[in-house]
Amino acid sequence: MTTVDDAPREADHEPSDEVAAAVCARFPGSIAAESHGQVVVHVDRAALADVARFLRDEERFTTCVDITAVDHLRTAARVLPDGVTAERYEVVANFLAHARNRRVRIIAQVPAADPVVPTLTGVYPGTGFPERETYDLLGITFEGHPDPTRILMPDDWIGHPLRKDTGAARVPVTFKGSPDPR
Amino acid sequence: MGLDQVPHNFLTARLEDLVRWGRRNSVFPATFGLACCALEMMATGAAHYDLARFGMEVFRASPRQADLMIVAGRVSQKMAPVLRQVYDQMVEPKWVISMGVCASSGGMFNNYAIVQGVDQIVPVDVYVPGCPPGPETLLHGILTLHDQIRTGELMRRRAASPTGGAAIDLGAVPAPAAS
Amino acid sequence: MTTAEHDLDRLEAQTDEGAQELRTRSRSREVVLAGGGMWPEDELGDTMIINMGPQHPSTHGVLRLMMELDGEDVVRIKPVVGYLHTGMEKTAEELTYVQGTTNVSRMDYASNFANELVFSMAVERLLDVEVPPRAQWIRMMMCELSRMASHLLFQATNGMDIGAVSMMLYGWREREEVLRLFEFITGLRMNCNYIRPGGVAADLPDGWQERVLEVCDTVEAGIAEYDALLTENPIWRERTIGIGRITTEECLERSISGPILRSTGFAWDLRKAQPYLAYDQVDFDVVYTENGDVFDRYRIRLHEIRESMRIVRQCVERMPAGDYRVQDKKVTPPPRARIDESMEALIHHFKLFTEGFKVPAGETYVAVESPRGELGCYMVSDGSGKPVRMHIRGPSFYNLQAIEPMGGASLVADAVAIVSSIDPIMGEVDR
Amino acid sequence: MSDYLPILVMVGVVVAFVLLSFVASQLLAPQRPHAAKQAPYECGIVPEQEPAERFPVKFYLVAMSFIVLDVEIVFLYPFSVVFRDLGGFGLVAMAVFVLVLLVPFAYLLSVGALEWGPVRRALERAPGPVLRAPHAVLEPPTRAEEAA
Repeated sequence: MTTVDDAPREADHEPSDEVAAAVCARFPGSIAAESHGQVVVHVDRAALADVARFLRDEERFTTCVDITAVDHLRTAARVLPDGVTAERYEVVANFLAHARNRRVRIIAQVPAADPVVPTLTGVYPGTGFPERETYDLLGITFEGHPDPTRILMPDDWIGHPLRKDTGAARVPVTFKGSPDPR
Repeated sequence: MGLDQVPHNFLTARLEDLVRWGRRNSVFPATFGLACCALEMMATGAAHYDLARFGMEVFRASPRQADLMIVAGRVSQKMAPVLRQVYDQMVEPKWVISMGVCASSGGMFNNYAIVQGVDQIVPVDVYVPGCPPGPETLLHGILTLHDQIRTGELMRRRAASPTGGAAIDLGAVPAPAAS
Repeated sequence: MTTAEHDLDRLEAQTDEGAQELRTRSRSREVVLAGGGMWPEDELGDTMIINMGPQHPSTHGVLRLMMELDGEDVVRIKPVVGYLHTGMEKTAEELTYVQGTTNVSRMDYASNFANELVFSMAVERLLDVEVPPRAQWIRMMMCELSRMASHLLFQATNGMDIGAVSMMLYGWREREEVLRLFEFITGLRMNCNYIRPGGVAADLPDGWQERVLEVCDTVEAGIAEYDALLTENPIWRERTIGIGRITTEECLERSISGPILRSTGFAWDLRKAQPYLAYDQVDFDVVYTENGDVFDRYRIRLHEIRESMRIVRQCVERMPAGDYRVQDKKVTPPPRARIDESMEALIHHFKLFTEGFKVPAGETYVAVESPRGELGCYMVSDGSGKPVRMHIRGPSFYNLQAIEPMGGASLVADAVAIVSSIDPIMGEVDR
Repeated sequence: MSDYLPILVMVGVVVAFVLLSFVASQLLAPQRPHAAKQAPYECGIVPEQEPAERFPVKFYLVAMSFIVLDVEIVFLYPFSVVFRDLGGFGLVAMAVFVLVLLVPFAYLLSVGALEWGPVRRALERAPGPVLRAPHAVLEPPTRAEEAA
């Protein structure tokens, strides 16, 4: 049964979850939150690789399940714990600890001015492909990535399609009353 | 002296019918499965809806041995040059079936990544609707192509194009001349 | 921003991958021939780069493998993907939540129900909506049936890639039965859009129990045939045992999941570890093996079909009654009959299908066990009718990274067997 | 002359078929030469670096040994048709012929020419049984020994 989770509570001062507490203790700038029953920790983007190494070595998080980014240029309402400066981009990394059978989500705010985040391929080699995809579609460069090239778009493609300011390049369809390209 | 120069009269009519009949019954498709339509294309080739009954015995992998390219699935921007290259490398005479709405017109993905209709790249003979088209729909499309081969005139329909491939400018597709 | 229109000279442009090209690098020859005898050791000529490219019968779609070959030995393999990139995540941001499942269903087109399930569960978690038990059991049954269909497709293409071409016909013979069952229940053979946020599209047609049990018996007979044909076949064992070996540590650090991870001895299955739907109320086994080679992955998928059949049979016996969609006004449109009678129902129906229902702001990550591994959906909503961001974590996208540890120092024919044992679906890789 | 007729007829049919197929394809197929048709087929990719001319010598040596052994088999065919009439003498002659060619075959085997591809892992683990876990397994297996 999918359990009914309570509404996202504001993060009280010391996080209830032990992993979040450990991360907050180890990395002072990070703030823990809880979203629909899942533990989320907002960390400073420079410390992303160190947080990942900490999770892998001390907290036995065996796998970085997914790395992606979100462009909040046109987001109407955003749920952010207080104390986190809302930037345009958010890099989101999900981790899974098989032995402890639990997940944690690390979110780092990335300013639009210089969208650079340290790479996690040193800690988890499995993040090579998703980081290339995030660079390719959203333009967030992962410094230290062994092969920082495009993965999905043709190599001579200009621009990053998933950014909110890039239109969907909808080709005007020729039937009457076709939706105008938003 | 290819068959183009053969005068079109009652002496050569039987020869053309023989050639058309031969071509119609031995069309070999090239495996050009891209996305979900590829699974339905393989299902059409498999036991239940056997394509071999119509002379399409086997899906040839290399374009050198294929007459028909079934574009099964959505064609992305990165795949367009590859599709054009494989089409150019196919031997004459060659036909193209655009299988599924994504190949025919970009389908539900009207965005930056999908070529809105494969007829921008290669001249298409038969468009098969559906997403994905069931094996029966594809078979109907293939039989329509067979009729086209059987009744259409032999050579002259395809204007020789500068790029060598039999590119049609879509405006003036001459009606098939009565043989 | 280059507009997407397609001019002919771009077509003439080289199809090479620019920065992603594989460059040969000469290296000393450390591959020792078995005999170790006086076979003439030529100094290493420059190796050859060939493309097992986008249009190739054995790459399961448009995967391109750039291989550096030294004679028959594969020195390096580099997968190049992106040939089926459809911009689905951009399209998802333009579709309402009601329309979202049609888009997502076309990602992993071998098992469509898993994608629709993960999208619907993400939306339901954001809405904090509870799906009635009958809908949960219908969803579980459909997901297990699509797992059977997907593994039958694997048996067909895996057999053909390694040389047993007759497997292609056998595999499709059984898969056709399952597809016809999907057509009977949902109306479409593939991309059914049957699992939607709030429940399922329609109730099960009457007489479905016999049809489902009939399909299970047919598939069971088919599986026994494959087992007899392949598992003891010496040629099959010679081509698959010991090929493409991978260890649990290599899998975990590359976030590889599903049958590949289970073939290395670690029986990790999300349906058991983090149960969703009603998987904790049905009993089934997680199948796993020890060696982590191509032969093990073939056997795992063969036995997983049997496990899925066990679950489907339990679903047929214990399918609860009740309504198949959540009766919450803001998610489910009113039933068709009510629309003729009351004006509000008509307005409600119209608003639901034009602007879609509003999902409160928030973000969540939901993961389910698809036939290829952990299929996750990360969704961010901002209170409007359309998601801000919908990212699907496709298992094949990560499993493709297993080619490098598996593929080193093998033959070209082994590389084909290895790619086939990873069973990537390119729609899910390129999204 | 009469017993040579079948061979002549066969040769005639072969030549006729070859000529017919060439002439027919010249006549019937539309001629549209195109650069791509001459280019090597690289799964749809336009190869910008020419394929390496120098093939590894291994191919050449295996081709040579194949030709030697294949021709030997070709000689066995006519022998098999008439070996009854030849009697003891034919048997001895063919035995000497086969033995002479056995020596190079033995050499090839000993040198490992027919062992193809990189050295297989010596420790070939036999495939274990298919195991089943009715309950959730959370601990990844810790394997003490690791295959070489």
